[in-house]
Amino acid sequence: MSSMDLAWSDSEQRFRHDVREWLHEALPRWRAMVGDEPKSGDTREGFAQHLVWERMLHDARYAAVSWPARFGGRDASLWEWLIFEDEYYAAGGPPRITQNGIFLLAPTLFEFGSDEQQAGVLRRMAAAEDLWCQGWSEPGAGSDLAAIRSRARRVDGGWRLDGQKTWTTRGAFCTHLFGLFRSDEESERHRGLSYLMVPLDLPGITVRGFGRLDGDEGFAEVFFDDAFVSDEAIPGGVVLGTPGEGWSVAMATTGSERGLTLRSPGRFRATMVRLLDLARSRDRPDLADRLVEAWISTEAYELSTLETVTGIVGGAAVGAESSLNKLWWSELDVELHLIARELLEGEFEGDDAWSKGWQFALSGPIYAGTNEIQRNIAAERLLGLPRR
Amino acid sequence: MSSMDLAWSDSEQRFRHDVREWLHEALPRWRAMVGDEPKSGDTREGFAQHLVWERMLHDARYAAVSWPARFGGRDASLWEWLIFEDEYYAAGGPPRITQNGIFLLAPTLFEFGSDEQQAGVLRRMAAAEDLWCQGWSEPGAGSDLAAIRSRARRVDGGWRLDGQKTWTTRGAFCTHLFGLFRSDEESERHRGLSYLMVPLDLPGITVRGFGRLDGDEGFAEVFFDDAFVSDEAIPGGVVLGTPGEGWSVAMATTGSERGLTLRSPGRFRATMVRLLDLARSRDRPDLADRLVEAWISTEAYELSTLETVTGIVGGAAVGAESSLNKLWWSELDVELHLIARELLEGEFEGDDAWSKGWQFALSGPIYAGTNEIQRNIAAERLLGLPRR
Amino acid sequence: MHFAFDPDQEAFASATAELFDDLASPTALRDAWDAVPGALDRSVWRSLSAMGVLDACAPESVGGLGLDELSLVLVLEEAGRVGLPHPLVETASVAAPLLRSPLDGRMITSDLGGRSAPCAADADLFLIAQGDVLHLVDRTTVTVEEAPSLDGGRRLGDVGWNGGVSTVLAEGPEALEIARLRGALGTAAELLGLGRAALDLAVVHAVDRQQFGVAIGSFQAVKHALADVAKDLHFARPLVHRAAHSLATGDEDRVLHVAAAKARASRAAERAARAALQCHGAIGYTVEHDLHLFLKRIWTITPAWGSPATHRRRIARSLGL
Amino acid sequence: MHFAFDPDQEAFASATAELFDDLASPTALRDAWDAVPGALDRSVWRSLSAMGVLDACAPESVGGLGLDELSLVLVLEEAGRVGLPHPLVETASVAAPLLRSPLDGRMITSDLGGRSAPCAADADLFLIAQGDVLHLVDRTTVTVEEAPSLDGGRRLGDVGWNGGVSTVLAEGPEALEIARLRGALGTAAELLGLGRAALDLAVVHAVDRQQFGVAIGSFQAVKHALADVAKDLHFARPLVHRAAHSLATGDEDRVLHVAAAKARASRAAERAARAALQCHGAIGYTVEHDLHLFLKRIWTITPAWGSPATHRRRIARSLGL
Repeated sequence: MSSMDLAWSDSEQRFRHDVREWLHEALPRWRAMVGDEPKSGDTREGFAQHLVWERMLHDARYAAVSWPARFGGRDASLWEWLIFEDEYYAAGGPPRITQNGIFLLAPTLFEFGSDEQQAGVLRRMAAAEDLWCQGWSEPGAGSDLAAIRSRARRVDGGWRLDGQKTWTTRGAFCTHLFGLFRSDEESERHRGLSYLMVPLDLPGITVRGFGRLDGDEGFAEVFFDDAFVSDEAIPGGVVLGTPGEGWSVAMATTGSERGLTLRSPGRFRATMVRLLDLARSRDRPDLADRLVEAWISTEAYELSTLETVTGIVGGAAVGAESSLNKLWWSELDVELHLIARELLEGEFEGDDAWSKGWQFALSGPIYAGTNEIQRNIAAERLLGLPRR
Repeated sequence: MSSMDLAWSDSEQRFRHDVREWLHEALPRWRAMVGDEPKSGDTREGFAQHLVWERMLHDARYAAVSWPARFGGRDASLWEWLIFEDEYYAAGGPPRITQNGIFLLAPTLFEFGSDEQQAGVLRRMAAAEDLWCQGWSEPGAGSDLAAIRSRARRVDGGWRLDGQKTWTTRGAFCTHLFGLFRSDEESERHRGLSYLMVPLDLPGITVRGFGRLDGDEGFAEVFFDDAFVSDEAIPGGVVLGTPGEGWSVAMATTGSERGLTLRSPGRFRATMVRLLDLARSRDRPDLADRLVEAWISTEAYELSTLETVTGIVGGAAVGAESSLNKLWWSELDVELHLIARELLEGEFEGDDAWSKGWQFALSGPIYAGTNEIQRNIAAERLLGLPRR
Repeated sequence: MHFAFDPDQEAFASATAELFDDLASPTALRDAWDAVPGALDRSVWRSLSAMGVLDACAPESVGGLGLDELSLVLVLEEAGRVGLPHPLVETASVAAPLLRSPLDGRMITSDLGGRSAPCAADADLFLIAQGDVLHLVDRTTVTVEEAPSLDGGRRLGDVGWNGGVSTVLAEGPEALEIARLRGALGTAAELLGLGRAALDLAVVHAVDRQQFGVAIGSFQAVKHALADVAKDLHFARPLVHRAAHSLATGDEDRVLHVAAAKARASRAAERAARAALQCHGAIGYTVEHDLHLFLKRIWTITPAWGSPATHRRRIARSLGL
Repeated sequence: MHFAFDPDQEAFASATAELFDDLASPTALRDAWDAVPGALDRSVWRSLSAMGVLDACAPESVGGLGLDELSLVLVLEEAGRVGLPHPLVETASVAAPLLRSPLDGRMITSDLGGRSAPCAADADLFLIAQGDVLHLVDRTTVTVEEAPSLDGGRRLGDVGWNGGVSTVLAEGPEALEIARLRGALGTAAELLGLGRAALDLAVVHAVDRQQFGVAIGSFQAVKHALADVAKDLHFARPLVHRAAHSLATGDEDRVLHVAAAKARASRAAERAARAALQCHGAIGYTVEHDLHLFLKRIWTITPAWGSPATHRRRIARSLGL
């Protein structure tokens, strides 16, 4: 019932201050530990370097600030989470190699996991002891996720897995996979799928890393060849939610991936700031309007997030607008890097941050549901246009 | 077998000179005759004023330069036709109210009409004695033209017409209509249609003009209520081509409407020149890039037309690339006027040329097959993407 | 941190929306197009006055409600949504906060936002800038000459004032600047509503209109175009709301925030207009369909109270570009 | 007026295309990525030499064919289409017309079009500008330092020359300008071919790839995106062909025409790259798919021989903007 207030509270400002101070101290310390220019977290060497960082985050209880303290978090509010992200990206914190676990599996665990599952998985996840990758896409199931064919057959004391997952981010370096498997052989499409959590070191599981667009080994294919996963492989059981109901369980994660949590405004704000610095160092009045529009879009994303969080704090649910979010940040990220390319002209080459960033930005309109799928969702669910 | 040559021949240059001289003399004469600021040709008063101009064009044998002399033309080559159009728009010649007859019906008559039909229709068309409008669209048949329901029933000595046409350009001021009617009651979609030429002053035909986007009465609904059209209403018969084969006859016209003939580069070149004049009078460096890109697009359209005409002169047929043409000129025209709006800011109001032009430009992506339909055609016929 | 309107602000806007449902239909808007200059129907205007909308932001000392931009911005969105043919921005956003005497339901217009003043033939009072001084003057002391108007629901007039009797409402460059910012904010809010109106019409059409045996809204080309419009409007709104907050609280970045709001609301509304027309096809390309009423308003108020380019330039300067 | 190539010009390009079918497959291009610097495979280069492509534009007095830009432009499109990993623009477009002695199949590179020179580790000769003078020098007199390269099929090197023995190929600002225009034209032609290659891959993928039980190419979103790419390429081509004609005939507007060609071919190719990647989805977002070979070439040669912005500025100046 309060009126509009766009200021941060004293305690939020203290939190921001603490985060900033810590990052200011910890980032150089990490860089000094792993060598001054850490490699990309999507290479084997870089992954190990980033693991050091993840453990530093965990030690300082910054690995997952919004989680309960018993799982390694700080019971931080959503506002504080936003503040953390802002500061993290503003300080130039590296991409989180634990991201898929923390931002995709964890929210689902909080909603569907038993106490035992939560206790067994989350703490180790926050500590970067278990490293989780996502096993959704398959060679024949990309945009059409419901076409999943990997199978999980119920056997005595566990499941037997067959099939293939692909485009699994950092799969070659992770220890565990969460994914969707067809547990009812007769089923089709969205029915008869189960959401499983699987250690990757089991007999019958082969992981092959392969290069993303920028050549880093950030993708993997995961082959299941009659692999047996015991019920006890995960404390509380390997199935998350009800067997056969995996689709609805997974959709909670989709909401997270497409919506608020994966893409806090901080990342784009930080890119925007770097871009403005770059622009001020060049004489390019021809790009002024595009820079201004991109700046407005960055502001809009930030403000829209504040609006959404206000709603969530007040008890509202996030609906299909998350599709608009996905469209917005992915298009914004491409545009920011396109402008950078125009500014850099011939200097845009090789392994620099803008070049890597450009190639990564291009994945935005593809992953987490292509933008074509998102436009369908927005048109059908928000506007009520007919499916067919 | 000749090599590339982008120069005009002496005789073409002479032709250009003659056209320019005549326009230079005739346009002020016309304006003086009808009052210094002729009204839009899509109003009743303006139509009458433009009729005066059409008759001046005809008297000077410029109404349809590429037609045979016996129908009022000059047997001009396609190159000369292009030159005429360039000069016409560069001189600020008014929109042609005879356009739908000359550019849509006439090409079809040349291809499918009997000698008697050609002789009976073309000469009077060139002289602007008969004024032709197009009767294709119906309330339920827009993008989906094959959904036509207007019927033509064969009776003794002629046809009985029923149904309704709409969005008929300048229908309220024309004397004749050419259009598609379902002549086989049992037929569906593209089959069983006939291409008819119909005088509009027959009992049972009612024409109601209505306002286009800019308010001018440029559209009409045409109602057929058991109207009898005699076989003799048009010399050589009212059916163009074979009865029941109207779809393929009409598609020839569609090709013309969507392709080369309706939109010669001259119109866009003239708008571009006006736009550059406007831009030079303002200090708007923010629009320089858009102006440059629009200029390149104008050049590209002109050059592509030269390429196409070279092909036609050498015996090649124009295929589905005409869909790309339609997309190009319609998008270019919108962009040219969008830039003008940005340049004019608050001065963009009322009945001035840019305001009228803007509203007219917005019809480009809609008429002659919406741009959505054109993209389908290009994707399916040029690229071979599957229909379904 | 709390980025939402309070229940009173929302209720105020809902009440206005209900009023508009009754009195500001497209038919009423068409009547405004057809009205003889000086004879614009005022039933909705009188109801707005009775509800306290017109002088909501006027000081309580002159009978206003003493509210701020946050209370008005949602109301202006609703006004945009129906294409209200009255100078609500000029009266309620710009003039009301400066009033020195009761408004009493009078209609105020101004050419402060452009070369001409909307509804000049009908307004009772005129807000006129001379140098750094803002005067409120009676129509007996001004001359009004009809100016060309693309939008018949917002007919423009060129206002001349010979410097006769006036009430000085404000003085100094800052006061003038704030008045202009309020005009830009109000226009941005109207543009949001207008964009939404165009989108809503397009959605209805896409669901109803059958071609090739299906609703055209089932085609991806239509779906994706309208999804993009929804996206643009969705992300323009918080910018406008934030700008209202910045003006209400005197935020030091208010110029920047209003500039972002106006530039982006204009862009979103312009895109909505384009996409809505394209989805309607020839059916929308006629004055017999309601769509054009909204398109022409979008096209004519986009340059008002600072064109998008003007606002972009302000942002560029402030970003050091 | 005759805006078409003559049969000899077309036959020359077809013969090159056939050669590329045999020797310049994506596999060969991948080999170039993997090659040790200095060990780039030259089989296709030798065949181009044998066919007379490399010195087609060299004077007959030094064993060339004495042809002009019109004879080469279609060949360069074909080179773009296969992402040829050799400095064909530098050798055949820029250096050949200036040669003072037979080329004999040697590979010439240059940093005249950017900060670094493509294939610098492999080139035999280097075209170097010093002031207004264009020198051709042997690799024994230069230093080559590897430079960062996004495109492994066009690895860059920074070239240093201490001013030792050289052949002067041209002198004066106009000669240098023409050399640069030839580089820009050649790059524009390659971009057309590269854009077409990206489009062709996307079409094949859209026809083959099934999702939701149908080929994804049956979805309007895919159809329309690729139709727009086809449109952009279709209208970029005549600009490039006209620029070739203007250079060949010494047209007074050649600077303007080359600028339009390079700016627009870049834009069309960039758009093709974006759309092709999006249509491929994750399948194209990996170095295991051939698509990236073409995307990275497009991204790296777009700024070469004058960025699009540079060429746009030239046009703006010439239009009086």
